[in-house]
Amino acid sequence: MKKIEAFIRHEAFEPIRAELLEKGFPSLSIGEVKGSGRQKGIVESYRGSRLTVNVRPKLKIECVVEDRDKSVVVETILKHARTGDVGDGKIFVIDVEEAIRIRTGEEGDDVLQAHAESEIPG
Amino acid sequence: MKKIEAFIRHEAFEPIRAELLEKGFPSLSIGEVKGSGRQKGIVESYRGSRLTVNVRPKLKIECVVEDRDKSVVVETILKHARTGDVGDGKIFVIDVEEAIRIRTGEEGDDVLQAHAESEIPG
Amino acid sequence: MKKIEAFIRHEAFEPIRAELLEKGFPSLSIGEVKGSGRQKGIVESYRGSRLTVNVRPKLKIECVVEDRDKSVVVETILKHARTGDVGDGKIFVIDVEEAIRIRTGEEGDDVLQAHAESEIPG
Amino acid sequence: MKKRVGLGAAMALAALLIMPGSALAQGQAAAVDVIKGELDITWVMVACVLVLFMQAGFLFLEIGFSRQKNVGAGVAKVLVNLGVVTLAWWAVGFGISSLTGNKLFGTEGFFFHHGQEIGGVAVGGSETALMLFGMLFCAVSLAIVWGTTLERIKFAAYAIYAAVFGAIIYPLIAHGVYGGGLLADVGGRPVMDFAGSSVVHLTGAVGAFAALLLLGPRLGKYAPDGRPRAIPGHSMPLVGLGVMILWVGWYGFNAGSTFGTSGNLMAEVALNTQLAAAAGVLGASAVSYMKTKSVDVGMAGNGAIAGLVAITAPSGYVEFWAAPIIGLVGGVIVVYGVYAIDRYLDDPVGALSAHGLAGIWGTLAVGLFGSERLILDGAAPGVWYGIFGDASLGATIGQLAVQAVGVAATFTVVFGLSYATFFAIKRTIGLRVSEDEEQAGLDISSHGMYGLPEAFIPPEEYPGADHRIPTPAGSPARAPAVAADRLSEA
Amino acid sequence: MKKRVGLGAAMALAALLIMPGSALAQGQAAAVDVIKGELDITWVMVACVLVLFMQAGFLFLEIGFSRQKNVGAGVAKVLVNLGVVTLAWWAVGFGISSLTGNKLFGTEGFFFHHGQEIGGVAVGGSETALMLFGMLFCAVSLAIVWGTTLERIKFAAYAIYAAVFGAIIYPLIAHGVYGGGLLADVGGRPVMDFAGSSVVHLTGAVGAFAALLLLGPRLGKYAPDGRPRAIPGHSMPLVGLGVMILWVGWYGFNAGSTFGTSGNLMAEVALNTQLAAAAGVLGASAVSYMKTKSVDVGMAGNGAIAGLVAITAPSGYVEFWAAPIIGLVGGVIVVYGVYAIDRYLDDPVGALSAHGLAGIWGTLAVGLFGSERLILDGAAPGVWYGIFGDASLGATIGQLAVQAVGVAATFTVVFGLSYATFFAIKRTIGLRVSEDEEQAGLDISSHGMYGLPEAFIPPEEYPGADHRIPTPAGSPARAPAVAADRLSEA
Amino acid sequence: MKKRVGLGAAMALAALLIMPGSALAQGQAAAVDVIKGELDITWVMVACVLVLFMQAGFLFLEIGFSRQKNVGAGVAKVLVNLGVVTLAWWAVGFGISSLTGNKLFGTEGFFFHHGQEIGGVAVGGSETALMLFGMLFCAVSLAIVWGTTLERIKFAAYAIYAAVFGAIIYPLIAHGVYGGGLLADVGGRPVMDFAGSSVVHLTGAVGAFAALLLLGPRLGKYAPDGRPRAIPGHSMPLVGLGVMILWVGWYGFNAGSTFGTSGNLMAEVALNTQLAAAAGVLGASAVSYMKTKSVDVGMAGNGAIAGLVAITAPSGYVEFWAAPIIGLVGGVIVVYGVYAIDRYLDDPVGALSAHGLAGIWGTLAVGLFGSERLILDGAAPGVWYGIFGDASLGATIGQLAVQAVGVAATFTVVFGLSYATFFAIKRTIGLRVSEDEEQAGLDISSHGMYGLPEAFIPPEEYPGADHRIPTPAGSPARAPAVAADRLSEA
Ligand SMILES: Nc1ncnc2c1ncn2[C@@H]1O[C@H](COP(=O)(O)OP(=O)(O)O)[C@@H](O)[C@H]1O
Ligand SMILES: Nc1ncnc2c1ncn2[C@@H]1O[C@H](COP(=O)(O)OP(=O)(O)O)[C@@H](O)[C@H]1O
Ligand SMILES: Nc1ncnc2c1ncn2[C@@H]1O[C@H](COP(=O)(O)OP(=O)(O)O)[C@@H](O)[C@H]1O
Repeated sequence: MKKIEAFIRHEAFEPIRAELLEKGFPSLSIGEVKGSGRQKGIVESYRGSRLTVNVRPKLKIECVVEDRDKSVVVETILKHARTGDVGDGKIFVIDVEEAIRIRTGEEGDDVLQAHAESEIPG
Repeated sequence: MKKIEAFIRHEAFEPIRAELLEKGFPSLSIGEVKGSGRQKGIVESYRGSRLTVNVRPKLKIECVVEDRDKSVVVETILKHARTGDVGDGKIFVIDVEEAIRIRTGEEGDDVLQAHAESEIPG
Repeated sequence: MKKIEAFIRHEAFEPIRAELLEKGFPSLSIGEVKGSGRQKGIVESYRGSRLTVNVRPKLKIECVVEDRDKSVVVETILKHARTGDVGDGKIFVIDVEEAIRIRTGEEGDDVLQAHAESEIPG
Repeated sequence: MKKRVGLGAAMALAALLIMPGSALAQGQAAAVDVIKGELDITWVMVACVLVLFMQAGFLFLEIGFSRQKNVGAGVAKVLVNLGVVTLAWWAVGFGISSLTGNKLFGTEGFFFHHGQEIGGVAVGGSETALMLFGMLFCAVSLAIVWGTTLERIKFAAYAIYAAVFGAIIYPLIAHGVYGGGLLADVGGRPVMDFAGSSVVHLTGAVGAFAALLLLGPRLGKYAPDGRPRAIPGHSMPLVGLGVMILWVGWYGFNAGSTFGTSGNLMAEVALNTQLAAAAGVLGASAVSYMKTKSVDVGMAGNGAIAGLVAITAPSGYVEFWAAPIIGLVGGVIVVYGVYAIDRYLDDPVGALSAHGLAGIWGTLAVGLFGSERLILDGAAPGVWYGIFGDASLGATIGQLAVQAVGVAATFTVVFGLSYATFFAIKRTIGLRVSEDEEQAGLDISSHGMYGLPEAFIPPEEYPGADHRIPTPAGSPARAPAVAADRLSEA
Repeated sequence: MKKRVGLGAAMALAALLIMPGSALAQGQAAAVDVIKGELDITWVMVACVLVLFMQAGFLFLEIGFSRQKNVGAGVAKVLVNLGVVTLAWWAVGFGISSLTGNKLFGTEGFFFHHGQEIGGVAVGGSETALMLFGMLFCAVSLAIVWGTTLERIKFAAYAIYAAVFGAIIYPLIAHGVYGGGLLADVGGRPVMDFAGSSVVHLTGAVGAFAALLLLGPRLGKYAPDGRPRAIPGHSMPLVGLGVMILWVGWYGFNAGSTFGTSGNLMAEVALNTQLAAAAGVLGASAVSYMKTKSVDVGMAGNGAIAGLVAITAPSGYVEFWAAPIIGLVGGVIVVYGVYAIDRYLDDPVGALSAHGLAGIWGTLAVGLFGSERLILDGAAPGVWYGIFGDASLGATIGQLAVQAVGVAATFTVVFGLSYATFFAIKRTIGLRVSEDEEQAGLDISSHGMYGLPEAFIPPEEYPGADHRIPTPAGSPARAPAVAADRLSEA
Repeated sequence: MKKRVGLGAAMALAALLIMPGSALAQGQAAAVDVIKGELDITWVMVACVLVLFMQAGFLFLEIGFSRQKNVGAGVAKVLVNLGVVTLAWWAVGFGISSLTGNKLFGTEGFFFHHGQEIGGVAVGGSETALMLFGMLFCAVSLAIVWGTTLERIKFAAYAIYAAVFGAIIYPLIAHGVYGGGLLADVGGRPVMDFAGSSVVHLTGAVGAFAALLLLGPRLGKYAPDGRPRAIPGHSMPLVGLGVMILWVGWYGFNAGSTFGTSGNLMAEVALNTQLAAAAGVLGASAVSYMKTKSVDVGMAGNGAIAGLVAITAPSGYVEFWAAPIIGLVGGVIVVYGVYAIDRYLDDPVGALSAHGLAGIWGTLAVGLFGSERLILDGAAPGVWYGIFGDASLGATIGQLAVQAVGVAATFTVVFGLSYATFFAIKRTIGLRVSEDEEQAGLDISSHGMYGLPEAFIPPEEYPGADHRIPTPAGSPARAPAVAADRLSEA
């Protein structure tokens, strides 16, 4: 199993989520992070003084999938997150040794994304 | 060493933390994330219009332990985080190559959770 | 490639960021986490009742670098994050299998930190 | 400049005194009488505005002491309650409270309208002002009720109780004390409650008490071992806003209860109010500091309110020196009260202490400090004057007892009627939201949307919200879309 | 009505002077007259304070309905607008509005100063009070305009339109109705608008409408398929603050429009205002509950405002029983209005409904419910009295038509002038910020800093901010730097 | 009591009707005099309410300019200070300020009570009103002091200085100018300060300056190289609330300083106030725009306050045309002042500029623009009239010099006494919290709990808080516990 970690712009998330869902990957997590990279900081002013903010808000997506699904997820992210401008972010792939679904205690590849039809609530 | 990453409901955290502490695993980190999985989105209304929120707040636990302690932590999480309903979350296990305690610069398994009695402040 | 994850005090971040930038590692991400370790909880009072907070705000740094750069980053973090008191935090190193720059779609070590001179915006 | 203006006018008028007079003078007298009436009503109208503003004070006290997930509900509540109580008072409540009818309730003034005869007087502008003033007092009393019920009561319960309260419960008490009812003559002595420590504040607190008994504490308020846990309200600044608005509004509440400007008594009432509020803050802050080595912000605010509640009954009856004492004791009572009550009852804003205990104390304080110069006809001065002055000690103790009777009667009637009302609500539509709704918060569960949406809805889901890189003001140029990234990096 | 009350009282007193009697009595009469004048102006001054306070009400309505990234801009806007409109009215606007000149505009009173002759009267204290009252009404009307333009309009556009509005647009309408202009005599009957449902509120809403047509919706407001999306404002508590301040301020707005205390009419106006606001809340809450099974917090607030706007024109002309009806209908209208308008136009605070539709309804309501006892000379009572009373049905319908004419004329003039002004702004400096600036929020893009900085700037970058472990009050000792960690762990 | 007051007055007047001839007229004249007195006091009472409300204005200015970790402390501070100053003024301060005694301090009126003889007059309602008005002015002056000390001063330091300030420092200055003290006659001319640009505002700012010198800047305010860094306050909306409340309150502050309604002068004062505030906003906004290409929100607010402070001294002495000039200059001064001072002194709210510099400017402006028609007896009009009018240029320059003397004397006395007081505090209990406490924030370190707890305490630790899936209003059913998940997914 692989964990795909991507640091993206916020506005890219909705299309990524929607397309992954459609392709059968409903499960993922996101978190707010701030990143520093090749984007320069932002200078703000307040009552005549200045304040430089060196990090920018980014979104981190975490999605664990079976080895063979990795490239689908990576490509979906690339498709929507790319604007061609500095600050688009990065994708990293990390190996995952085990995965457990808490609700059932089941382990293994099956718990990652696939659902028995009956399981999907209305 | 293994890193255990669990995505759980917020209300499960307090009992997990308490039991891990009791079992000798005081060290862990948590972060706010939002997840999408098999839970459907929430539809809200505002002045006659609708707003659909597709992700739900979850808590991410990160806890690095020695290889042999992995199953204790996983089981503790399973025990408290399971309600049997959709949305309980997942646990992932990832290999960690190195661990360093910043305070001392020490490396290795020892820094993870165990404490010399003298070190534990009153 | 290695991912360095460090849990540190907030006030250590600015010097770490500045020194890493200077050493040619501008790219990293940070996130707000709360940690529990050997620091005890904080007891607050409100209208005569008490409230114990068992976790403390920490900052999580994530920085992916080429294998050979790992120790530079680790040492920079150690240098600034160490106060010698309980609560300084931990550094973990995890293996990363792939890295992709979203803006260009390029893969591999090159995308991590290094920049062609021309790429760095004014 | 300053003083001279007033003196100049006075001198001009004094000069007129040496001129001779006539029948014209009689027409004049009528004109003067009319103006005096208008002046009195002008002051009452100013007071109405201030008392209305107190609704905002109660609103922010409640919102400040609520968690973020319940802050919008407070807004809807205060608006709907004010709506219901306004109409209930107009249609029914004022009539029941009015200075007509029997010892138990008034019988004229329903569906209040111009020209209507009430107690033999046709309704005109000045009667309207007094009716409005009464309405807004009733609304204040109602607002107090909700303090104990935060974060878990059903929305419909508000509206129903508000109707009963505005039409029946409060009017009965007001009639009893102010409308020539039973409490205006307890064995020959009147219960003295200048602006309503008991009539308004205790009444509200007793309604709150009845509600709380049937409602129970918030989830998580008591640990498994029964110890109370702190559930901090989300914003002390908003609590502070509420307290300051209430303090300002109280000038209308107390000093407006002179119903006019005669003798400039309103200034004396206002100074008493200010002194007691000040002492209330200091009393509560000192006790809170002694107990925890820090000044609890909410307690300082509760101290102000307790001082204000305590002085409400005595404000028109006591000398200035008594006001700081009354306020100080109120401030001390409120802290101990909150601590003690918190062990058993979950009262998030401290209404039982600040309005209930301080209201009782204030009503009794009239019996301790009431000044011969100021008290009602038929009443005896305070016990203080019985001991240190030349009033009959027995008479003063008698008056204190009458004050206690006022408290007891108010408690009994309000508790009985309120408990019955809330019980009926509980048995029919239910009083409390479900556990899930409470956990999720009343905003989303009863009102469909968070009161502070950006605290709960993730930015990437918020329509039109994204974290595009800001182009701060003063940047050289504005470019479309993502290219702005580059600009702001310059 | 307005001016006449004061004049009437003055005349009554003057009449006394011709009665036989001594010189003293005559001097007395003059003194009484002076005091009556001062009393009237005292009430007007109280009203001025309340109407000024409404600026804070509009401010928080706007801020509450904005997203966090745009909250500071509202503060700058309200301050600058109030600044511009104050000076514009002083220099030009008051003159145009004044009771002088021709049917279209006034011609005296520019650069208002003491001793200046306006309509043959030298300006003194009382004229100054009335001029100030008018200024603050103009400022209210202007504040309404911005409700539709939130979160995307350019800062400079405010200031320019404010100058035109304060100097010309509002004064023309005020002159038309209150200044003896065209609408004071429509085929022999006056348009009756006691405190400005049409003159103030509709005028503001029409300006808002013109702005919106040229401005377009916020980014993301409409889904690709055209359906409106919810963009929740960031704080219902602040919306509640705005509503409560407006409610309180409206006592000055309506009851102050008596221009004095004669007959204590201000109390009747105030009670009408209170009843309508209450009914407005209930109407809006009920409709919103019926449609969504929950009480939308913002809608309850809009209901209060719609009730208040609706009663503004009739507040001095109708009996108490009519006020709840007028308010209730206002509250119902506002909800349906917001829902309907939202499909096509992006009006974040609901100004088009709450001030526009309810303003029209209120102006017409005078023609439905105007009471013989209270209406202006030359006007006919409401259609209600034509049907159920003994007024001529034809005459009452005629009056209703005159009210409609007032609405239509106001709409036409204000729309024309406002559209032209905004069009000119759009063609020259532009009306709307760039997409990037809108995405980033007006606070950072137009004002250089977030209005809520800690919601946007990460803690580690905030100067002097760090998350050092707190040493709570009451801890045994305070130690330097990191050692505090150990302490607080004790 | 209650009803009886109105009835009693009516009866008294009715009695006059049956009195014959001239005796009647004399009674009349007395009655008229009484009513005039009550009317004056009614206006003063309205002003008292407004000036009290200014406390809320200062509170929100401070809270808005603080970081989230210090917002609760502001609430406790304003309440405790108001408490202390109220009692200090009642017991001691009023006596020292009073129009009795010698050139340096008053000697009557301590422990103010009814019937007490002060300057030969027995204290009644009207004296009480004026004493209360003075108290609230003193409280305003004190509130200004804390602006520079935010986020680092010890709680106990407030209370101690408040007592000294309310009992001695402010009363001395008030006596000097208003109480017949040294500044009421400087070489034959009075210092003219209508409502206190110098007496109230400069006094507060000088106290703030003394505190700041001993306190030092906040941690992190100055970069290692000495450059000032921005430490943005947490909420511009709350700053806006503070500014608007202050603006409204200032109508009481300035126009109430007429001490009555004679000649309706209060309306002229109010219009001056409004014009200057407006111009202050525009001046500050324009300068801030010119310097940074954006309108700084806080600066627009400071501009309003600077305009108000500047007009405070001249408000009763100048013609309308001068008010916008005075306000505009005030607004310009405040921006340059904040920029310049920020380089050396850490004044988070800009009190030194807005109250200090603008207060000096306002006091001098009386010497520039004071109008013959309005100034005090013995004073000379402004230099403007010396140059363009027919006043003696020398005399007008003399008056300007007297105004400057007033400023210098106020500065010297207040600075000396304040510095001594703060120095004593620093040497005994200490003036500043520890570094750790400052880092952690005053809320948690001095008050035991955050003022905005949910911004600091993680949700999973908050009792009773969890993120259970909300069941939005309008959902078909409510089910217990986790099963709700399934429902809301439907
Ligand atoms: N090596 C890295 N480790 C961790 N996070 C990174 C790394 N490189 C980039 N990021 C994240 O991606 C974001 C965008 O990176 P940036 O270098 O600005 O863009 P680009 O790759 O398009 O040049 C950063 O703000 C940071 O959050
Ligand atoms: N493959 C995954 N990768 C990342 N996060 C996941 C993944 N699967 C689940 N999660 C996290 O766990 C949460 C619960 O998952 P969900 O699928 O709804 O529950 P269940 O496993 O009980 O069916 C999600 O909201 C998400 O945060
Ligand atoms: N094994 C671990 N797994 C995850 N997070 C950890 C672990 N150990 C420490 N941390 C993080 O580091 C922070 C500091 O750790 P702590 O044990 O208090 O300090 P120290 O290592 O100096 O004794 C914790 O609050 C937590 O966020």
